Amino acid sequence: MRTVASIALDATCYGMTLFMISVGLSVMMGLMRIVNLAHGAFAMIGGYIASYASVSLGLNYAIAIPLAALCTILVALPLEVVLYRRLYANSDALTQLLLTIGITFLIIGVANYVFGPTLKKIPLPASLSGPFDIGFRMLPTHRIFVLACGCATALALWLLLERTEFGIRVRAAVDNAGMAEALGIRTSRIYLATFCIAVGLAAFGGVVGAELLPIEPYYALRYMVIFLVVVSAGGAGSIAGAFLASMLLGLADTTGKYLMPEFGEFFFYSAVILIVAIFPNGLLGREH
Amino acid sequence: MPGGNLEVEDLVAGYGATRVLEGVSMRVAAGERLAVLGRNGVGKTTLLASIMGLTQRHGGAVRIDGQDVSRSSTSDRARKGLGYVPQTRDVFRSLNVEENLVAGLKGKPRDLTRVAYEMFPRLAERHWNLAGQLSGGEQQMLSIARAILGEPTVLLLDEPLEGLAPVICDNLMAALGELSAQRAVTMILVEQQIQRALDFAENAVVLDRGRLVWQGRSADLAASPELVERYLGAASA
Amino acid sequence: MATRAGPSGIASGLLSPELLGFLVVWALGTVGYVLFPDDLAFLTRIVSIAFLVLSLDLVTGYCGVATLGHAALFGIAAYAAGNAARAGWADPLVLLAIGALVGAVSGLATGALIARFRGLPQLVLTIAVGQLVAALCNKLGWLTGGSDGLSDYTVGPLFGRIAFDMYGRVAFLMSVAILAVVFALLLRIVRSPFGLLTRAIKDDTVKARMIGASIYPRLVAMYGLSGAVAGIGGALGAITAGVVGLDGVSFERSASALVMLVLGGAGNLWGALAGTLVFHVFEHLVSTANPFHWMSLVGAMLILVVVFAPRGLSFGAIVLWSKLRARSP
Amino acid sequence: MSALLELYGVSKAFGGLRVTHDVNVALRGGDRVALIGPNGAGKTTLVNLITGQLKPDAGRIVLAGRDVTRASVEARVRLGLVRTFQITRLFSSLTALENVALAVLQHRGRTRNWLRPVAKMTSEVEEAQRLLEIVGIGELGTRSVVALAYGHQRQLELAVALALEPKVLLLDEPAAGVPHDEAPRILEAIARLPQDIAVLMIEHDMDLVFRFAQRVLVLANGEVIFQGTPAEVAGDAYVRRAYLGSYADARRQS
Amino acid sequence: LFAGTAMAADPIRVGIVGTMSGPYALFGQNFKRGIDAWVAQNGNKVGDIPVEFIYRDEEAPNPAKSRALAQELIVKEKVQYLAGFYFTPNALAVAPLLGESKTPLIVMNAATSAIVEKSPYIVRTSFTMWQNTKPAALVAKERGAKKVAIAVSDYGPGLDAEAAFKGTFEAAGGTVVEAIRMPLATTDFSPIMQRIKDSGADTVFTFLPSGPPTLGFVKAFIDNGLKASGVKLMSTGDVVTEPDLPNIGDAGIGILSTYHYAVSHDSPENKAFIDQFVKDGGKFDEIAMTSVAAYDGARLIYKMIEATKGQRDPDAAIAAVKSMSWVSPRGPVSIDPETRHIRQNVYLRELVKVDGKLLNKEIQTFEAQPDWALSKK
Ligand SMILES: Nc1ncnc2c1ncn2[C@@H]1O[C@H](COP(=O)(O)OP(=O)(O)OP(=O)(O)O)[C@@H](O)[C@H]1O
Ligand SMILES: Nc1ncnc2c1ncn2[C@@H]1O[C@H](COP(=O)(O)OP(=O)(O)OP(=O)(O)O)[C@@H](O)[C@H]1O
Ligand SMILES: [Mg+2]
Ligand SMILES: [Mg+2]
Repeated sequence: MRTVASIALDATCYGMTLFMISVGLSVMMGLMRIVNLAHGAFAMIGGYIASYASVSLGLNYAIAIPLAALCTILVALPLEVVLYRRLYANSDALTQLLLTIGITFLIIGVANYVFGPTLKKIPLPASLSGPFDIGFRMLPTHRIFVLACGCATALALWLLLERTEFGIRVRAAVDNAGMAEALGIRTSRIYLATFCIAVGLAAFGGVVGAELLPIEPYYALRYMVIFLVVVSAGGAGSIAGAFLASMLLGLADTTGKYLMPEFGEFFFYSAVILIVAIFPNGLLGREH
Repeated sequence: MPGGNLEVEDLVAGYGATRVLEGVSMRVAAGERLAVLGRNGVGKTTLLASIMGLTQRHGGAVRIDGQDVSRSSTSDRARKGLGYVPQTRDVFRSLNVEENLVAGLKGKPRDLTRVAYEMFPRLAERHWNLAGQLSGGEQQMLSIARAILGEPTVLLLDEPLEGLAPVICDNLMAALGELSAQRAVTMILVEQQIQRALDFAENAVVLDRGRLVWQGRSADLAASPELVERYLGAASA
Repeated sequence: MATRAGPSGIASGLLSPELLGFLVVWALGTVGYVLFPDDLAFLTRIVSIAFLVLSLDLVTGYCGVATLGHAALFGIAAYAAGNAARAGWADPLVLLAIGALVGAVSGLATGALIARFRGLPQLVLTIAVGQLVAALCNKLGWLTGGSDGLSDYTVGPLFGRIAFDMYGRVAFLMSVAILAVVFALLLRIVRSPFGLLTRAIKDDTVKARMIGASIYPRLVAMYGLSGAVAGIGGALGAITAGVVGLDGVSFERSASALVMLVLGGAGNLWGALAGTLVFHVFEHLVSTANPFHWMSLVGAMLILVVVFAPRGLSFGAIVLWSKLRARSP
Repeated sequence: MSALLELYGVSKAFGGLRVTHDVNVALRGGDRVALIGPNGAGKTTLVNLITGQLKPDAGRIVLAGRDVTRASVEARVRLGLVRTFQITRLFSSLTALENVALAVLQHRGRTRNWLRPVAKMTSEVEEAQRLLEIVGIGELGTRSVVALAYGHQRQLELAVALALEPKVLLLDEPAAGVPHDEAPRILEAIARLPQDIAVLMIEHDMDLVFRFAQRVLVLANGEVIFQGTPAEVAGDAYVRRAYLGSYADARRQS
Repeated sequence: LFAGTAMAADPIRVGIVGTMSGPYALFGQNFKRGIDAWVAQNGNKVGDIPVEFIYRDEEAPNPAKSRALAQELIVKEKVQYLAGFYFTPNALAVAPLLGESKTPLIVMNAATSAIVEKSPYIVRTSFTMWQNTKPAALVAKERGAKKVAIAVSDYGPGLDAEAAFKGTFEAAGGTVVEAIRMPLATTDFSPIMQRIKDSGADTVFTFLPSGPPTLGFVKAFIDNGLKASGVKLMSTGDVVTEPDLPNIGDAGIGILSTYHYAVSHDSPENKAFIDQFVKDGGKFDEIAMTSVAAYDGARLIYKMIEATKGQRDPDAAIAAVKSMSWVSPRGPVSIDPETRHIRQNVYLRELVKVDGKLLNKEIQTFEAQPDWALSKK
């Protein structure tokens, strides 16, 4: 019984981490319909900045996180203006893949050059590091923090996208950019804003998830598959879907790794196949 | 006096390198109703789309209330008072009816969508539906309602009657008439139902292969079967 | 006949597209052989990957099935060829046939699953299947050699007489010959009614069904063909490299094949060929020039291609060509 | 002549919305039937049910004597059931001629051919060209679909449908977007079809309806509320009020 | 112009294939640093024969690519020696080329035992899993471990480590209560920790390839409270490579590992090596074991060139180094004449903090260890 509870807890924490690091991609893929393979690259940039800020500048974790998100957005802005903008109008998925892979390679190369090939640490404040005794077992304290961040992010995004007209404008612009313009929606601004949100979330997720997925130059490619899978299984564009998918996949992975570690990957990907087979549009995806 | 003057001067436009409009000039006064007629593929849609800034402009100018908007983005033109009902309706398929209407509101309070529901009660019944699932006629209604909610001073209508039941056509023409009368909205109407178009608009232009070949009063056109025959073919008018 | 305004219509008036394709591959091969006699191993590897990219084009470019797991077909066939060699089937042509067969069967099997879906779910499905295959290959060490790779096999001489040499001459010429034949054959197939239908399916499945076409069996059939082509590439790799590694089934292999395809222009077999060639040559040049930081340059190249030839190099070339022709009287 | 298409008690609901309710219709060879009704009455849905794009919640559909209620879309097409779409659907990366030629090839069972270039299949390509000319866009064959004006696309879609040599042809607003002077061409094209096939046309253009139809079905809220000759329909008070509007008056005057 | 005076001998070229980019870039770059250090200390000439190193990027396990690279180096760049190779399959792919082209290969990392058996022209200066793992099992036994859980990455080297530890530990009378194979792509190790906890083991032995996974494992071990509950962690040195230590942090203090090289190894040779490494612009925090393997590999290459006087004579070259022994930065080493694999000390190290810096302190030495897997046979 205790083991079951323990596994469930691990699954939840892992799922939440998955959610945190892929929710930015969900925004990008769902709202802007851009399969942004460079998501991991942005998360990585966020991680590097946070690491630099806390290790070299000695800034507090609480300051490093927003700083990382902000700086990553600043770094990514030129990319939006020069490159991403081309994708919005003629959204051919293959072109998107090519461009965003190109961007990923570029960023990996630069990161390797600037920061070197080693892992970078983002030191946790004492209050978030080490194990935390929750009664029947120990839990990494940081996981509790991730849990909180995940819930807050999910809620905030849901409010923004479902409760305000911003969400409607974004989806209208993506659905039919020409027509949205003809209704007075300034699509390029809308795109820009959404892009910034997505990139900010990527960076945020990168920093917060760094305990599990440590920051190094190859980060951008190493975890690409995980991001893609989580978002698509949830149904692109559905924040709740991404949330649910993260949880389910977290559960599949964690139980799989517990019961039969040597077949751990089989559980994860079988769960993916199962989800897609049962919900062809992803768990909560909209039909297009 | 709200604006609504539209001037098109020597407009050359098309798709990519292809030119469809070969120099079109026309002037529509505030509150005027103009019918744009012509056979298939002569460039009527292209003309409206070019006024909206949705095509490739190769030359010429578009002016709204005397202000040159040739280089403005489509959204700026919309904000200057243009409203557009495209031929292909272009509802936002993945948004529901309500959201489609809100997208057209230009930031005005949300409960104004009521206006649209009053105009087309059918939409009110379907307001939770995804627009992509609506019937053809319902999509047409949605497209028109969405444009009207933006309170345009110049409304461009590309075959708005297509796919609508005859009785709805009646109501719509009446509603458009009212709109132009009460708020002096300028209307440019492309329509295949020539008789209806000529009844509605006081002036008309005829396009042929990207050029204006006739302009004048609708009544003159309606009264002259030869003209109709020459420019529009053996129509049922 | 003016029906061929489509992408595969580069045909000149005199030569049929197939013959043109056959000759161009040979011409390229000869140029490579004569000008770069020291790089034949590298060129052979390009040929082997070209099969994978062509195979990907068949399902992605012609049928609209976006996949990030296509390497599975390539890798499985490579393992099959390696194991066949291990079991004593030394003749390279037999091994190629085995590769094609195993590739086709795996193609039909995965196609049967994947063709049931469309869009993003499909993409994810291909990833999941690819990853499962990769994990399986890692697990089945007795069959695949696990992470160390399968290397304890020998391939006999070609036609029982011509041994493979250290410079890779035989391997290269054999690869080019097979590529030329397969390429010509594929050019033919995409011009057939079947090819036309697959392009139609890519455009609009609903409409395709409305003209009475059964989508699913056609997609699966194309997957089978695609698997055979990928299988030839995989077997070729196994024969010429002498080792089969897990990289053959990896996500990276799948993703890079897709990158090459899009780079060259999906939906056009010439594009698949051009993409493979350009990607590898460029990568080779920059990684030789700077083995440490070449990745940024490859990234930059991909970005530039999207900016200047968004539909891929081959379409970019066609556009440029027609512009130039239009300018000259 | 025996019925080519029969519907027995066909019903369909989307969630709570009843879109088709207990529809019983039979089409015989030679029938020229118009289906009219207010927007959202369920006309297109009915066509979707007949073709198999939607599955009915209840009822049976019989095509040429065979129960096809569970048959796939393409199986029904092969039995001779062909439709056009209200909003054109074409293969946008193919040329106009390729669109039609593909339909001809498919109809003649030649898309299984992997090795013979389409260009060499002269008889099919010529047939496709002939069909383009019938619908009036013979000179546009080499254009890609996206470069066709909307009206021309409508004509092309009709050509694709004709290429399948239908026994039952369902036309969903074939004249929408086609200018009035071109609309008669559609009737001409239909007139050229073999007399023994059945044609069902949805149309809001009453001139066309009244010229085309021997029989008119009126659908409202998913139910067939009236059927009869055009004259009877025009004379029905409810239909006039709920659907025809001023058109009925105009017609009476003329 | 000055023909004759400028006539230097043609340089001998050495092709180095390593992971210069990609996820394992650190180790390939360490090849270069190690070789640079050797060249800086010993000059770029052997006698009056200049030596030139040419680098190629193997990037990831990709045998076909590495074979093409090797072939290109041999045929086009005319290299006389090949060296490097981080990954086993990549090294295996090259083996068949060596005989025909008469090219000796010095393996500077790839750690699967069987590689050296693939060709008589292969020498290895790195290590094997058996070599490093067997002492770990002995230590575990010696220190009173009763029930051990083994957790290794599920791929070749991991399986080697598992077999070596299990075989040795059980032969010494211990019990292995759990042998877990973890997928390479594992990021969350919590369920593994749960499993270890449930197994009731008092000691965990682990091997993972160095990089993100090792870090994740160690963190999970600490954060899930295993360390606090008194479970001991043992590993090969791969899990606590020096570049990763700052990330593991203080919580890792006390981890025991066995390895053939520690950056902190206290000897004049090592000091000289590290000074050179840093002097050449390398970062102290980025020294990895591949640099030492490359440094020693360069030594062998120089020796071979000297013995063959620059001629292409692989048999003479191999013969010259076959029984060679010297003092490497890692300690005294020799080439086993039978296996052509390096015989070296394996050290038991403990993770400690000295002057605010974490390091692996050597506390016990297992002298002159062969590759147990090869020597067994
Ligand atoms: N996207 C496009 N690319 C290239 N050419 C186009 C495109 N859209 C339309 N055309 C061409 O431009 C010409 C004018 O088309 P347009 O749609 O403006 O005609 P229209 O008068 O509105 O016709 P209709 O009455 O059928 O709606 C046509 O010849 C058409 O082939
Ligand atoms: N997939 C669906 N989900 C929910 N509602 C749907 C769906 N498809 C159609 N509807 C609704 O069913 C009703 C009937 O639609 P249908 O398209 O059959 O109307 P129609 O008679 O063809 O109208 P029109 O003349 O406007 O084309 C409409 O109100 C529409 O909104
Ligand atoms: Mg038009
Ligand atoms: Mg309809």
